[in-house]
Formats: sequence, structure tokens, C-alpha cells
Amino acid sequence: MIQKILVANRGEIAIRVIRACHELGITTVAVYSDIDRLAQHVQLADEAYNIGPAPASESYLRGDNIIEVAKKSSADAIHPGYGFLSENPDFAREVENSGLIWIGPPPDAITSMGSKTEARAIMMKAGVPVVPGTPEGVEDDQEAKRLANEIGYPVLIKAAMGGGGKGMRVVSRESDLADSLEGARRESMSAFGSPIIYLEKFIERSRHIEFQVFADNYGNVVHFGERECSIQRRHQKVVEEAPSPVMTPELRSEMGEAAVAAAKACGYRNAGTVEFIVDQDRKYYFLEMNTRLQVEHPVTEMVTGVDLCKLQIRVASGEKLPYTQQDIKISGHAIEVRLYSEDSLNNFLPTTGRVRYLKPPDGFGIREDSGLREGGEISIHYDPMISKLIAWDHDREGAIKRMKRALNEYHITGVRTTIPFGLFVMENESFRKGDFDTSFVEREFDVNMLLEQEKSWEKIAALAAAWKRHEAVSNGNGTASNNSTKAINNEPGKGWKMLGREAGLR
Amino acid sequence: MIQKILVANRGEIAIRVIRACHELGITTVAVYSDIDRLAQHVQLADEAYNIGPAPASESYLRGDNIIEVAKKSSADAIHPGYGFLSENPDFAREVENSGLIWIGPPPDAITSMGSKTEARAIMMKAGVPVVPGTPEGVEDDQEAKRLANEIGYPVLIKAAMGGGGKGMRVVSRESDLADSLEGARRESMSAFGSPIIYLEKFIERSRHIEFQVFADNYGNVVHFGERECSIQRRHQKVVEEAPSPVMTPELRSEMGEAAVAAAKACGYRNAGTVEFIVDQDRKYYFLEMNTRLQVEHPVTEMVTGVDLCKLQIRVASGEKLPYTQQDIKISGHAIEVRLYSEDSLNNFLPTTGRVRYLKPPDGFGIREDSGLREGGEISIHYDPMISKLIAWDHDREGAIKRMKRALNEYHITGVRTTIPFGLFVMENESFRKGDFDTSFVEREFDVNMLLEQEKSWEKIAALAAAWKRHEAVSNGNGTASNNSTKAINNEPGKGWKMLGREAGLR
Amino acid sequence: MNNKNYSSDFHGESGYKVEINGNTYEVSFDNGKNIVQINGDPVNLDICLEQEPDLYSVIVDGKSVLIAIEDNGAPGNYHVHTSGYDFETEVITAREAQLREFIHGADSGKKESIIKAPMPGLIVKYILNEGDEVQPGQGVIIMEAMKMENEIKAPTAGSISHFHVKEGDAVEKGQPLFEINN
Amino acid sequence: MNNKNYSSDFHGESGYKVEINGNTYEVSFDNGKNIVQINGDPVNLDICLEQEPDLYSVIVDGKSVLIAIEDNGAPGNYHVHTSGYDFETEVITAREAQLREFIHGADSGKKESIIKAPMPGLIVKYILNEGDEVQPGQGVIIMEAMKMENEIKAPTAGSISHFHVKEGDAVEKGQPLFEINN
Repeated sequence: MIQKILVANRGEIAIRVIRACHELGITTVAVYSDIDRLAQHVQLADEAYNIGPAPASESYLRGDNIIEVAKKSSADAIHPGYGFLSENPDFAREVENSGLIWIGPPPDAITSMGSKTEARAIMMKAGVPVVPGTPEGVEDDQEAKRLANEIGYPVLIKAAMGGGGKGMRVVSRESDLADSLEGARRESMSAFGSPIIYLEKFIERSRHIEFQVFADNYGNVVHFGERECSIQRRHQKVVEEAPSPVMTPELRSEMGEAAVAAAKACGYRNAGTVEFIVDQDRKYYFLEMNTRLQVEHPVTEMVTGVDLCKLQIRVASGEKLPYTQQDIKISGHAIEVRLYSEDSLNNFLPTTGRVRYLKPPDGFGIREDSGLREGGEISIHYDPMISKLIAWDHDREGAIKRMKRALNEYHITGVRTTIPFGLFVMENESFRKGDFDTSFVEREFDVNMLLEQEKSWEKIAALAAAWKRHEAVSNGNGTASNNSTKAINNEPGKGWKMLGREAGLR
Repeated sequence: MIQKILVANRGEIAIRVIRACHELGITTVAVYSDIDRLAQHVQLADEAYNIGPAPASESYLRGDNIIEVAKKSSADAIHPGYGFLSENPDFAREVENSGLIWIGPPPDAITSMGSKTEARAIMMKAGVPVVPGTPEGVEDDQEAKRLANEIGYPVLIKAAMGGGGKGMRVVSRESDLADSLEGARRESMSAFGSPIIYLEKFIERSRHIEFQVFADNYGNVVHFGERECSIQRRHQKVVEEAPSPVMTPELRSEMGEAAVAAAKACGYRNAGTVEFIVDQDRKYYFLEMNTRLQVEHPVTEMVTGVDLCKLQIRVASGEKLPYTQQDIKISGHAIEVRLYSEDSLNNFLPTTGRVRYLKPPDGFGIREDSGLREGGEISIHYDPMISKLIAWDHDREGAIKRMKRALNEYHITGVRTTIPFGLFVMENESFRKGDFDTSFVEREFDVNMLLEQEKSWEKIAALAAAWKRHEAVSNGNGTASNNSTKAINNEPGKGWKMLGREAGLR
Repeated sequence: MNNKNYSSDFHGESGYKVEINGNTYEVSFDNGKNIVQINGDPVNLDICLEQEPDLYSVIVDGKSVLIAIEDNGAPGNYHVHTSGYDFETEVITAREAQLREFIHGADSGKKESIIKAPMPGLIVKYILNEGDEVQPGQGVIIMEAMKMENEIKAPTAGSISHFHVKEGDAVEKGQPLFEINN
Repeated sequence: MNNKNYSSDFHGESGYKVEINGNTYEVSFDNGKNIVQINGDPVNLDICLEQEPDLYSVIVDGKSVLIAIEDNGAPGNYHVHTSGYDFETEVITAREAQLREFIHGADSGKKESIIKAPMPGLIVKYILNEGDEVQPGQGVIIMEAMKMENEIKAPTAGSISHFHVKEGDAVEKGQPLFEINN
């Protein structure tokens, strides 16, 4: 059995893995870059070691340093989380060659599925339906123009080595093709180190539905049902749920079988996700397979009751899957809202800064997987997804109401987050009816709705600001601006009776 | 339908009710005493009004003030939580007479069940087995001596108007009776305003198992299964779980039917709890009925998926129970550990103070119902129970491991809490085997085990203290003791490279 | 709600003007009571420090909210956060308001707005050029941050008068990017 | 671990004695490295301020813990909290240790300990009387706090030399209750 695991990641997913380990009685080793010395994952782990400077390329992507720390700390295994080295087959191979257990799929399966074009070929061979598109990478712009016409506009440009929406562009007409190809290649190069892109038919008004699969070392493969991930902005998921509002038991078992077949076709082991797009006629197409634990795995955990991260560790240490397909039941409904450090009111621009106050929600049916701490710095170096809020209830309507309550309860200052956007989604009529697709944000979201909300708080904000100035003026500090706190403790004026009382208590 | 609810309580239960209201789209009104101006429940409610000075008798027990605030704020209903006015039939009646909805049972049922002696009489009549004991209050010591001999030692002295372990004494021999009677009467008087006590046979090595019942206004009564509450110290519950490790489906339906019969016998409505003691032969006896939502209701919510607090509001507003007995299923296992501001290492003495740092756990299967906030004051005025940590998993073993993980993750300073005791319980062999009874703490708990744990942290504490002094000395403040923080920001000495980095980041 | 005098004592010791998102509020305090006038309406205000250094529990006419009021560099400038929204506010006293009116009385018409980098990143590309007319919401520059390309958009209509950065520049948060003349 | 000199430079500038639960630790720092000697054993210590004013993230030989180090009134007295446990510590420099030894060298034998109220409450009853012998853990006074009666117990063996309170008194946290002579 595994005694000690090195978690080769940071943020909420590192914490997720650390918690799973501790519940299994396994000691945890965190690694951190220079600017992450005080990050939550360092504090929750049993041990922690520095692996280099802030840029991921010099720390969290330095597989050699990480393996060295694993050996130095006598870890038995490495869990990569998602992102960073999680889908790097060379790293996975190096881990195994070093005599450590790799908590993830076989390196060859990562390689096959990492190439989106190769993955499509394998799936077609296995009889899993795929989206019409180019069988391999397209280098030449003229060739791309020809292929796009063959497929028919709108087409989708995708990074062959990509994921997470990066390097993706929808092109509606030929005249936009050249610019989009250029942008997609640049982004793909910067994100994945490869400019290779390919083309797919863009299926309009489709839904993104994915299946969680799990395979052990003994040929057993099961699925844990689907997740609906159609609410996306900039091709990145922002709200996910399980089950999908359009799923039927029949379609679930059909698509689930296809997902299991996909996993078998690439010799899969451990946790994986088979992504499909589903068109308006509920026809489904293989999109890609993600060879890791997904960001949105908690919604599946909430409706199946199964701790997927613990299952990853158990399967990696050689245990058989403790479930057959019949054992896996869906109960209730779960929704996840991802919190990004982005400005919902300003085109989702990433924001950076220091978390000043943090009062997250809690209570029945609410879970937060967070990497946040008060005083923690959100930097440009890492992903702007900083936390995930998950709500469960008996039914979808209850889960939506609970999520709304939790988002309203959430208090975070210092960085802007997508909480206002999350509230917009929970209150949106189409979302509540389950009637949406991947174009939801473009079609439904209008920043003016949030600006109106904002406006409703303006008066109280004005009142508070005026009071603060008044306090400073009353205490003879009308122009100095940094000692209003002192002002409060120093006899805040007769009228402020509660303040006086509070001061007395201190 | 109810639009606005006044929550006549404070702390975690006020927050619990506020959350339920917000999920139902109901506006909430908080009330607070002078020292609770900054309490969490005030901040989470939509509206908040002061109702008087710190002592509960001048604020949270002032039913007249509370009803006045309800009217002033146009509330439709009052939810009393637990404790304070929740089992005061006069208040319930006053609420109803004021044209407000009382979210609780009929005042007459509160009266009947509030008198422990009357409750016993009603249950005997309804055919529910009760513990042998005196049919009414005992005033005279000689009479008590005679009755105790008749019942047979050990006997249990209980406050007739009591609850929560207050005014309770186990007496093993006649020579201790007089002193115990005196102590019990004094405590009962101080806690419940009545010195009336009665005697019961003390059933040794028994378990405390209670059933959650629910009745609507239309004669429908169901139960939501049992909670095991045998882990008690000073006759107060500290760890609860659902289901009970000794329950069988047959016994559950038998005891559940008895609980439903008990509710019917007193004309019950809304949420209630029928408490039983179960002896070593699994014979069960009615103990008392609690006519409110219990502290430990979350474990039932976690295994049934039903939000009991929302159900209280729905039933009070005239809805029919949406469940029949067959709809209610138990799924998985949940454990609650109550966190008291008490010193586990010093005979559970209550501690007071200000919460300095607060970093609660989270993640899959963990829920916290808490009234804590950083900077919040724990005073002598209110109950020392400050938070409840709840863990759910597939099975009991998993729930125990998850709770252990969460307790280890919990970081709170400024007040001592029962976290070390909670960890002791989770690690105890008898508890893990499910082999325990209400004498668990007396039999199994030895403070030396915690002192040993403490000892293992001594060296690192010494190191930290030495470092702090060294920082002060190095910065020329060897004797001044209050600017070590400044010391860190001011060039902390070449050797402290990480500190240097942190300082650079600030 | 612009520049009307609601409160009789606005010109007194305890009158303030608050600029917030282009709107002006007039607030006056009466020391000795919890009653505050805002644009002439009396409200009952109860503010307590909830957490050091500047998070407050505020009860306004019974309504309970949590508000962070952060000093924002210049005197009277505060960053206010409440209920998920962030506000930049400027509070001036009645006397300061009179002084400004005196100085800037004749000033009107054209203004320049400087658009600053919302986060650190890399300038990938200009979408428009100096002199181009823009509409609010129109993209002007592409910036890369956190591995994603982001369009920096014009907040107001006008023409682009000057770029402070060029393609390929790495910029810090708050660094001026371009100016719009309107 | 009492009073042996483990570290060669304990008498130097950077040597400290830490008293904690009756045990003594000697700690010395070598400015310029992260290596610290504790009772002669070298450990690698990395301390960072995690949260104002005194919560630290500490990594000792790779092991990660969160520690609050609160000033406790007197110089060199700290209240340390880590991993659910609370410690009262006194840290003295090598020079202070020498001075104390010089002053208190002859002092030994009997001591008095003052037992203080752990929380505010009401003195309900004496269980024992002045002059009575007590064993550690034996109840001495019944105090009522938070509606519950609590026994205040003797922490050490000895005889009760003096009561500072009488039945019916209301006491504050930290107020002396009684003394034990041992």
C-alpha cells in the first residue's frame, strides 16, 4: 500500500488530493514555487519543499526537480492533479522509471489522447461517433481554406495538443479564417508549446456532455454517469452539473457504453473523462478524452457518493474497482460554479491582487474546494480559477436555489471574481428551465444586467464612503487617509452608540 | 406563503435557519443583544435589530421585545431555533395570538412534553415503554430516599423542567443522595427556574438513541430514522451519528412506530425528537420528547438528503408533508462532532475569549454549521457550543476517517475547543467498533492520552517561541515584546531567506 | 441626482459630496444621532468595525450588509466593496466642493481618459490605430495574460489619441495603455 | 533535558532557554543559515508570517505546521498554539539565564502555586478547606459558569494555604482562587 504521496500541483486541486490522502491515512508531500511559500496547499500538507521560481516552467513543470523531491522525501507515488504535468506522458514515464507509482493513466494512453487528431482516429476505429473534421494537423493556410470549405462553415479551429479552450476559435466565414488561424496558432504555441491546429465542423447550439470513466489494472471499466458542461465563456467551462437536464436513462446507458468503449480502445487505466458534444437532435459525437481528474469531478462525487480522488489512489495502488456498473446510482442533483479571479463586469478580464477578506458560505448541501486564504496573493503566474463552489440537493431546482444562496453569502474582497456572473446564471430563465447550449453566454449574458445589480448598491456604498471620510475629518485627519481604524477606537463621536460599545469591548 | 421570518436566536442555529429561509426565497430578520452586534447571524440576515443587553434574560428570552421587532419589521413568522424560547409554550402562544406564524409545535404539546413527568404519563398511556421511575416531582428528601430504594440504585435525579444534562445526577448509593439532590435542585433552579426534580432508574451501559419525527397539520406523521447520541460528557451530547451502529431494520421500524405513536399521543405538529434509552438487550424506553429542531439534526439531513429546517417552514406555512414513510431512505453514514469552547485537557472547563485565527476544514462530505468568525468573542453569556462539524461517507468507517481528517485540518486559536477530544473519540477502538454506551467518556477517556499528544508538539512550540524572541533581540527589541511583526518586515537577517522573500512580496 | 443641494446643512461642517460611477450623492451627518441625510432622505446608519483594518458591518434602516472601505491612495478616495460589487469613490467636503467649483468653474467640454492595464501581461497586438474612432466596448488592444488573449476595450466613445505601449511590451497592472479623446 | 548545555554557542549572542510545561529547551541560532540547534540537534527552520499579526507558516526539516506565537504580556513570554494545543512559554537569553542563576542560586525547596479562575463565574462552594492536603486532580472549589457547575481542581499535590475568594463571590477570568503550598 502507498504510504506517502507527493502532490505535483498547487491550488484547490492540490488540496483536494491532500484531503483524499489524509482520509486514507497517507502522508502528503507538497511542492511549491517561491511565491507559493504561504499557499494553502503548503499548509495543509504534512511536508513541503520548494521547487523553484514562480514561473510554472521553472517550478511546477520541472518534472526532474519534482521527482528528486519525491525521492528525497521517500514518497511512494506522485499525484499530478490537473494541468501542469498531469497529461505529460514523458513525465509519467519518468515517474514510473524512477520506481514511483504514477497516479494516472498509462503514458501511452496519455500520448494517444493528447493528440486530438490521433484520439479521433482511435475512436472512429472503435466505432465511437466523432465530429466531422480534418484527420490531422493543418499547417498551410490555403489547405486550411480548402478543408474549411469542404467541412462547411462555421468551423472550429482547435489546438491539436490543446485543452481548456486555449487556442480555440470559431470561424463563421472564409474572410475571418486567416486572422483566426494566426491567433489560434499563437495561443496554442504559448499554452502547449506547439502551433499545430486542426479543423472541426462547428456544431451550432450543441451541448457539451462528458462521461466520467474509471478503469482498474484488471480490465474492469465503469462509468459514473455524465456531467453537463455547456455553460462556457471563451470555450472554458464555468458552470457544470450532474446529471444533465437533457439526459434520459436510455441515452445515459448508450453514451456511457460508448465512453467505456473509448476507454478500452486506448488501453486506459485510472480516472478519465470522455467528452461528447450533443446536438439538438441528441446525436452525440466524441470530442476528446481527458486523461486526468477533471476540474468538475465534484458534481459526480456529490450525486454518486463516490470519492473519485480516493478511488484514483486505490486503483493506482493495485486495488480492484469496488463497483460494477450496476452499483453506481445517481442520487439528487449537483451544480458547480467555478470562481475565477476575473471581472464579470468587464469582459471577464483576469484580475490579480491580494485576498483581503474571505468569508465563504457553508451549510447543508454546500461544498467548497478552494485554494484561497485571507491575505493570499492571486498572481499572473497561474490559472485564474481560484475556487469551486458546489451545491447539492434532491432536485435541480433545489440545487439552483441552494447555489444562489451560497453565492449571495460569499464575501471576498481584494480580487474581483465571477460570483456576480454565477448569480446571473442561477437566475437566468433558460438556465433554470435547462434549455441552453454552449452558446449560452453569447446569447443570454448581457453585462447591463450586472451593472443594474451594481447600481442597486451604489447608494449604500456612497453612504459608507462618506462616513469613512467623516470619521477621518472628525478625528482631525481629514486629509491623512490611513488611520481611520484608529479613529474608530478613539471615541467615535457620541452619535455612534454601537461603535462606542464595540470599542469598549476591545 | 411566508415572506419574512424573524429568527429568535443567535449562533449557529440562527445561521442554519437563515440559510433555509434564503433557499426558500424568504427574507430574514435577525435579533441581537448588545454584545452580538457583530455576530455572524447579524451579518448573514437581511435585516437585524437590537433587542437588549447581553444577558439572555434581557434579550433572547425577552419574548415581548422579539414580537415587537417582528411586527415592526413586518415579519410573518417566528422561528425559535433551539434553546432560549424554543420550548416556551407561553411564548409560542403569544406569537400565535399576535397573528404571527409559530414555526414549531402547538403550545399544548410543548407544555405536555416540557414536564418530563407528564410526558412519561402520556407515553405510558399510549403504550410506549418508559423507564421505571417516580410518576411526579419529588420534594422531600425522605420521600426521595424511600422512592430511590424502591426503584433500586443506581438512580438518576433529573430536573422535571430540564434538558441538556443540566440538573442531572447519577446516584450509586444512599449516602450520596442528599448532596446530589441539593446540587441538582440548585442547578435546575438556575437553569430552568424550577427546583422540581424526579427520580428514574439509572440503566447502566445503555445507549441514547432518538428518532426524528415530523407531523403536518393534516394528521400525517413520519419519522426520519434514528440518531445515536451516546457519546456524552456531563450528560451532554458531544458526538452524534446516523444511523446507529446497533440498529437493525426491524428495530428501526419498531422504534420508529413507537416514536410516531408518541408524537400522535401529544397532538404533535412540525419537527420533534423522541428520545429513547436502549439497554444491552436492545430493549428501549421512552426518555423524553424534544419539541424543537435538535442540535444534532444535521446527521439526519446528511443520510436522508432532506433539509429538515426548510421542511419545518413549509409545514408551518400549511404545506402537506411531501413524504410518506416509504419515501424516506437512509443512505450512507453521518457523524457530528460538537465543538465547545471548553478545554479538553482540563476537565472540559468552559473557556472564553476572542477567536484570533479561524481556518475551518472543507471538501467532499464535510459540512460545518458554525457561528464563529475571526475576531468573534466567545462570552460567558451564552452556550459554549460554538460550532458543529459533520462528516458523511458511504459507510461508518469512511465517515470516521473523514471526520478525523477534518478535525486535524481545523485551525482555531484564541479559545480552546473540544477538537482534541473529538480526535480522541475518532481514534478510540471501542468507538470505531461501535461498541460503546453513555458511559463512554467515563470509561474510555483518559486526559493523559491528550497530554501525550500535546507533548509531541512541545519541541516545535519551543523552537517557535525561541525564534520569536530571537527576532525581537536581533531587531534591538529584546525586552519590548510587541513589534515582532515589524521585525519580520524589516530585513529579518540574512539567514531567513524565505522570510526575506515574503517581505519582498508584501 | 447631479449637484442639487438636498440637505440644508450640506454647506456645514458635516456635509460631503460622494462621486461614484459618475453619479453624485450628498451626505450629511448630524453628530449626536444615528440619522444621516443622503440626497435629502434621512436614514438610520449603524456602522461597526467587523474585522481589522477596514471591514464593517453596516445596518442601514435595519438592512444588514458587510462593507469593506479601503483607502485608495489620495485623500477622500475610497475603494468600497459590498455584496460582490466594487466601487471607486471620491468624497469631498462641502468646503472642498466650493473650492473646486471656484477653480474649475470655467472648465468644461473635452476630456481625455487614460485606459490602464487591468492586469500584468504582454501587449500582443493593436487592433486599432492612433486617430481611430471608437465606440464603447470596442476592442483596442490584445493583451496576453494567464495564457489567454484578452481584448482591452474602450470604456467610452471618442478617438484614440495616444498609445503608451507598443506591441511586444510587458506591462504591469495599472500601467497606462492608451488615451481616448472625447 | 534540564539545564545541560548541549550547544557550544549557547552562551553566545544567539542562545536561548525555553521553559515550557516544566521542561527546558536550549535553542541557538546561527545568523546566516537556516540551521538552528535545539538541545544540540540541528534542524532546518523556515518561518514565514502567514497572517497578521502573529500566525506563522513553519517548515521544520520539511514538516509543515501552522503556529500562532502571541506575546503574553511579560517580555519573553509567549502563548504558542499549534495543531490544537496551547503552550505557555518563557524564553530567556543566555545572559538572562546566568543572571537568574546568580540571583536565585540559593533558592530551592518549597513553592507556592496560585490557582486562577479559568473563566468568569460564581463561586458556589468550597469542597476542601484551608490546610487540607490535596492530590493532583482533586476538586477544591465548585464554580458556576455558563449555567453549569464545574469543579476547580488542584493541579499539584500539597496543602491549601489560602483562599482568595469566598462562597457567593463573582470572579473574573484570571482572578486568584486559592494557593497550594508544596
